[in-house]
Amino acid sequence: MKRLASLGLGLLMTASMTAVQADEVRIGMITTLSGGGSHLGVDVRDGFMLAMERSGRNDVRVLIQDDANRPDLARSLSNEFMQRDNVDILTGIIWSNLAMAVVPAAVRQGTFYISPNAGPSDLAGRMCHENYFNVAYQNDNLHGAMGAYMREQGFERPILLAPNYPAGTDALAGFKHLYEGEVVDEIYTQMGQTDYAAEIARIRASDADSLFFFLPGGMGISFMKQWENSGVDLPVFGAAFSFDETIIKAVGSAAIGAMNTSLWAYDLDNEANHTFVEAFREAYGRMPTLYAAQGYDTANLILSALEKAHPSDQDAFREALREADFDTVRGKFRFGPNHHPIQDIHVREVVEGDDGQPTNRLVGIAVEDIQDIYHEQCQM
Amino acid sequence: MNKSNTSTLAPQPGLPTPAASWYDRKGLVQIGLLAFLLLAPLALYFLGHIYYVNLASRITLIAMAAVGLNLAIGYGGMVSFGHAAYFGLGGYVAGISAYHAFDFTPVIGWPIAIPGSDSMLVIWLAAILLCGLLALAIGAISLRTTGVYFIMITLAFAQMMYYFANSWPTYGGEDGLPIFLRNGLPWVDTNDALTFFLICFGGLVLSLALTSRIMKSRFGAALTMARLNDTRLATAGISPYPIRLVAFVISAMITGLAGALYADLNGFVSPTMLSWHMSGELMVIVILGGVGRLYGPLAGALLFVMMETLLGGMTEYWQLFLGLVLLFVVLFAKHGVMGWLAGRERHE
Amino acid sequence: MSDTVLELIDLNKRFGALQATRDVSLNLYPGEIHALIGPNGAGKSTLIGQIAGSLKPDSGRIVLAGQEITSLSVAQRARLGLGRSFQVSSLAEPLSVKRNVMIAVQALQGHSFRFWKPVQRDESLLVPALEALERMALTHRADTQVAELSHGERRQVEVACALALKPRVLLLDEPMAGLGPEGTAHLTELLEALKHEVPILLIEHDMDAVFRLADRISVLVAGGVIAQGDSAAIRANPQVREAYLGEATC
Amino acid sequence: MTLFIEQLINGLQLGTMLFLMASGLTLVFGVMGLINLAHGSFYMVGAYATALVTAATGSFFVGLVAGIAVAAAVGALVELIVIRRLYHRPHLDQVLATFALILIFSEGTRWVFGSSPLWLNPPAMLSGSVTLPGGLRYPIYRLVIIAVGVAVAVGMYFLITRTRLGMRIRAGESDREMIGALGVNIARLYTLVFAMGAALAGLAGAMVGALQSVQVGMGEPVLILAFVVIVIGGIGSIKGALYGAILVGVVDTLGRVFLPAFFRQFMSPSEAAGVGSAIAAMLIYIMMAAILAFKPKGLFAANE
Repeated sequence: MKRLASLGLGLLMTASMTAVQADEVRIGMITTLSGGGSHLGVDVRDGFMLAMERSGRNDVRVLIQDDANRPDLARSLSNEFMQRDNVDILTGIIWSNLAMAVVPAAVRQGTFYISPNAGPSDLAGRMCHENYFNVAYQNDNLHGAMGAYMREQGFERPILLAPNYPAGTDALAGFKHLYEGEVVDEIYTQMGQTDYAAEIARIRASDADSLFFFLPGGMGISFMKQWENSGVDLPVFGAAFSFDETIIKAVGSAAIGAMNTSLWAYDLDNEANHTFVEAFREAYGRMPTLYAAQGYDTANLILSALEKAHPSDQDAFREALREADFDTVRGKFRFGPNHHPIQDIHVREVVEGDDGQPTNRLVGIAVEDIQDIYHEQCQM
Repeated sequence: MNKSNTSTLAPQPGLPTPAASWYDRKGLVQIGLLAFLLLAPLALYFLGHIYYVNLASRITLIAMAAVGLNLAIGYGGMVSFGHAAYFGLGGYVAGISAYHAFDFTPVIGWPIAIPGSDSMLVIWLAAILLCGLLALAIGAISLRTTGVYFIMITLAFAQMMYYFANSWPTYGGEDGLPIFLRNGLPWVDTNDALTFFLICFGGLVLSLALTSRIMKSRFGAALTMARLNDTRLATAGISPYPIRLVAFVISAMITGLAGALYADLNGFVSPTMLSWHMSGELMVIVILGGVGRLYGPLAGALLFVMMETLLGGMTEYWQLFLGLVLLFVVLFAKHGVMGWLAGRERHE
Repeated sequence: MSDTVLELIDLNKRFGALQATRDVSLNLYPGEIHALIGPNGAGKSTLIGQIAGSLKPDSGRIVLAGQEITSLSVAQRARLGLGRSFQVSSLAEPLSVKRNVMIAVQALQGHSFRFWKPVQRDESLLVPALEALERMALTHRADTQVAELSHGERRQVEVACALALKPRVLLLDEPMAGLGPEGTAHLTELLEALKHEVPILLIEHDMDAVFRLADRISVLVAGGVIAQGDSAAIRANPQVREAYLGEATC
Repeated sequence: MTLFIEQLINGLQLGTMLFLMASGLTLVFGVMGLINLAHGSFYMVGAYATALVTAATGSFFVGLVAGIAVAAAVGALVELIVIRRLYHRPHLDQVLATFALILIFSEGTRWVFGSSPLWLNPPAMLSGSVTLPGGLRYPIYRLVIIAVGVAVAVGMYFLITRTRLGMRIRAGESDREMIGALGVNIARLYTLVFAMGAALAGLAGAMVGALQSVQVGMGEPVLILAFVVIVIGGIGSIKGALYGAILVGVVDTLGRVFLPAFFRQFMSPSEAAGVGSAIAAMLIYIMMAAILAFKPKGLFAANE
């Protein structure tokens, strides 16, 4: 961990001093390393750098900067990368609102942006761009898949819970789109809320037969702990964002039994994934999360395209990215017409692991080859 | 209060005090700051470093927002912890107007249709007016309180704006609102980094000149007295309340204009511009530069943004070091950067 | 009634259980100095607060030159011609003496919403301010910071500020406190001359000065006026002797 | 009806938790005249210490005691190094210095303990829920929080009205110069009061940390709420902090629940949920502005 961080740091320090080699490729990573939700950024960075290191290429420079989860800072950093450091590719942003601040301007200026996490609907639909690729997911993928899964499992009266902000309302809209049935109620909480007693009481008072929630980061931890103590006994469903390995360790036993949809699981059975999980544990001494896997895939996609073309040849490089000719830890991966993935979404269950700590176990596939609904609005 | 250097240097009574000359220490520092802010980006622009020009625009606009806040805090003694409300509102005026101009939809359809506009002049006017109105409403209520209560009630109003913007879906909510094409001005290309910087620089110089002029006027004399001793002012027959309120409104207008330009600089506006961190940051810049010093906000913004950029490039724990520097400044450099560079302020 | 400048009618003010002002009626005629005395805690400060407008009486009325001012603010009363000085200096310490007086002149000239013309070069503010200072013999201190003045000088600047307002009534709260014998003598002389222009309501501890200056004296004890009259009558009043002079002759 | 009562209890519980935070904040302001934005950091310190010690010893109660002790110790240390230099400074300097302390504490904690949230759960004997009279099921741990809050309120009442320390605190509130004249060691009194405030914040952080997530920055939202509470109650007044906390807790909780239901009467469910929760988020700030507009020094203004 330290070693890789200092590698990134060293690269950054030297970046502005060394003369640019003619064919050197520069990648600017803007990600959240401090402030709220920084463990996501740390994981994306670590997964990404792992793939870079394993590739053994020394003609690729990765410059890393912390956006502190602030859109204006992210925007300023993207200018710094593009205008001062002349990067070819930008990547790294975790949050949708930061992506919206950075991406539209960056791709218009002829820089490639490869998203390792955020996938707001606008960027998949009406604001899509030929230089924008999303390796992770469109924000609705996981929620929609869970809707389909719960329908299939025969739940008839789900109650939905999400924070009142765009990703939250999108999440519930995505869920309802594939659930295709009536929901008992939709409850919106405040961003950053920490106490959910009132919401839990409402859920208890409803006649729902299941709960679907989207509460990323600390909000999910708080909610799950309070849920366990409330004595309400409904099956719980969610998206992987509330159930990454870091979060369920903090939640503890309260997470056991919850089902969640994910585009990746560490026990997904394929060669690339085995290698990744092993290498990640060895390099950093902890279990990889979804975000680390996304960072790793992002780097590998970029590396695969670099084998075929240099980013300065924009058309060729874009074509190479489109082919998505890399060993994904997800088993299979391809891009839709809007440069967002068409992929399988899996279902995981939180169980007690060998060490007594909760962990995710793969249960099956929720939806095969899911594609976001916004690609129809995309004109490229 | 300090008992330094006034009486010995004072001219004969009855004669007007000459204005502080530009060539004394303070004057040189002020000219130096402005010249650095103007010339460094100019030089770098012609060397081909666009990034630094944009960085200079950022510094300029944050300084301008802080000039507005300084009028309230430094000159008026009104410690507003909610100036992000005006900074953000200005930003949203630019964003919303451009959004509708882009879509050809009206901003308001009823009772009279107001179309969007992508002209900076229109946007600036609207931002100044709306921020003035908002400040009039907020100030009218908040100025009934004093001290900590004032700090907290201004924060409360800014928080209302923040939560409102965060959860109102029409203009992107928490995701914010992109401005696809930078708003324009007649005859100049605002997309050019240097042109845009010069516009911002002009705004800063204008707001500095305005503040300076206002503070020397009768209104400024009354505001100064309201800060130092409002009983004296009232006893003289001038109600402090309207004086403070007007100063508060002007302060918000300057900050709002800076916000409108800031949104155009970033091509983006989001609720973060309204958050209490933003208010805190502006306050930090004012204090860092030197409270109630005309050029304090400029010095503070230069130092703050440069620290943010340099430290941020060195370590992911940069905020820790930022905290240490701030703490050091409060504890040991009581009069801010300007106090350190240019000596203490003296009243005539 | 017709020629009273300031009239207090049945003022009452209560703080919880404490009756700080009890049925106080007073008036001030043109050309006179009316002194208000009383032991500590008699309610002088509360009464001044009500006259100046920083406190609102629970009941009763205050009339200034025929106009009721009971519910007006401090600033409104000042504009109607109520000039006052404070027991504890209320000057702006970091500013020069001149600037402190100029604010009063500025107020007199009307509204302060002028944003452009620098006051430094504004003769219409400066000249009257210097005149007011001259009357207090303070011209040499015009450019001195208030923070550097002695206690006595500050009192004098306070009076100069009040004078600059061209008031109808002067309300002076212990103007002699902290002055040396020379200063007291000078101020006494000045007030003597001033009362023909502006009637003065004088709150003062210095008994010698009060008995020398005052045309009439009111004695306040426990919130109420127990005696009113000229110096001789007050000196002779047994109630006053007992309540006040008996214990605190000076 | 049971739902309403349950939500009322929820509001009460949120209120008692806020009281733990607010009482320390208001005490420090009342006695020393200090605005302390870093109060939320002690909340975080308490939660971290409790989580770490609980993980090491396996006992929540040992962890809780450790959390309070560490918060108090850190508070005392901060007072000695930084805060005491700020008492005679304007509020503005205090705001900036304690803002800097927030940055130092948050990023320092992240440096040492990493970005991932820590695990902390209520002890087994306090988890689960009980049935209250009237058939209402309610989590035991939340009832315990209410009990702790009430105990602290009662304890503070006795401390302030009946003890020597309380007498000095009251003296300090009414006249800062006077207690020096009384021969009280002011420096020590201030350190003690500040540490006490930090301990209360640490207690709140530890109690709540078991219910929420223990992570960097957890103190900030609570800090802002605590400020709203003391401003509504009247800064410096413990009684005001108590009433303010309960008012904020109840209004916030009921607003979140019933505003969306209210808007549903004339909007579609999705829209009502959105608008309702948007206004609910603004509700306590609206309430605060309204109260200050009519009572500029809060409901129970202490003498300033």
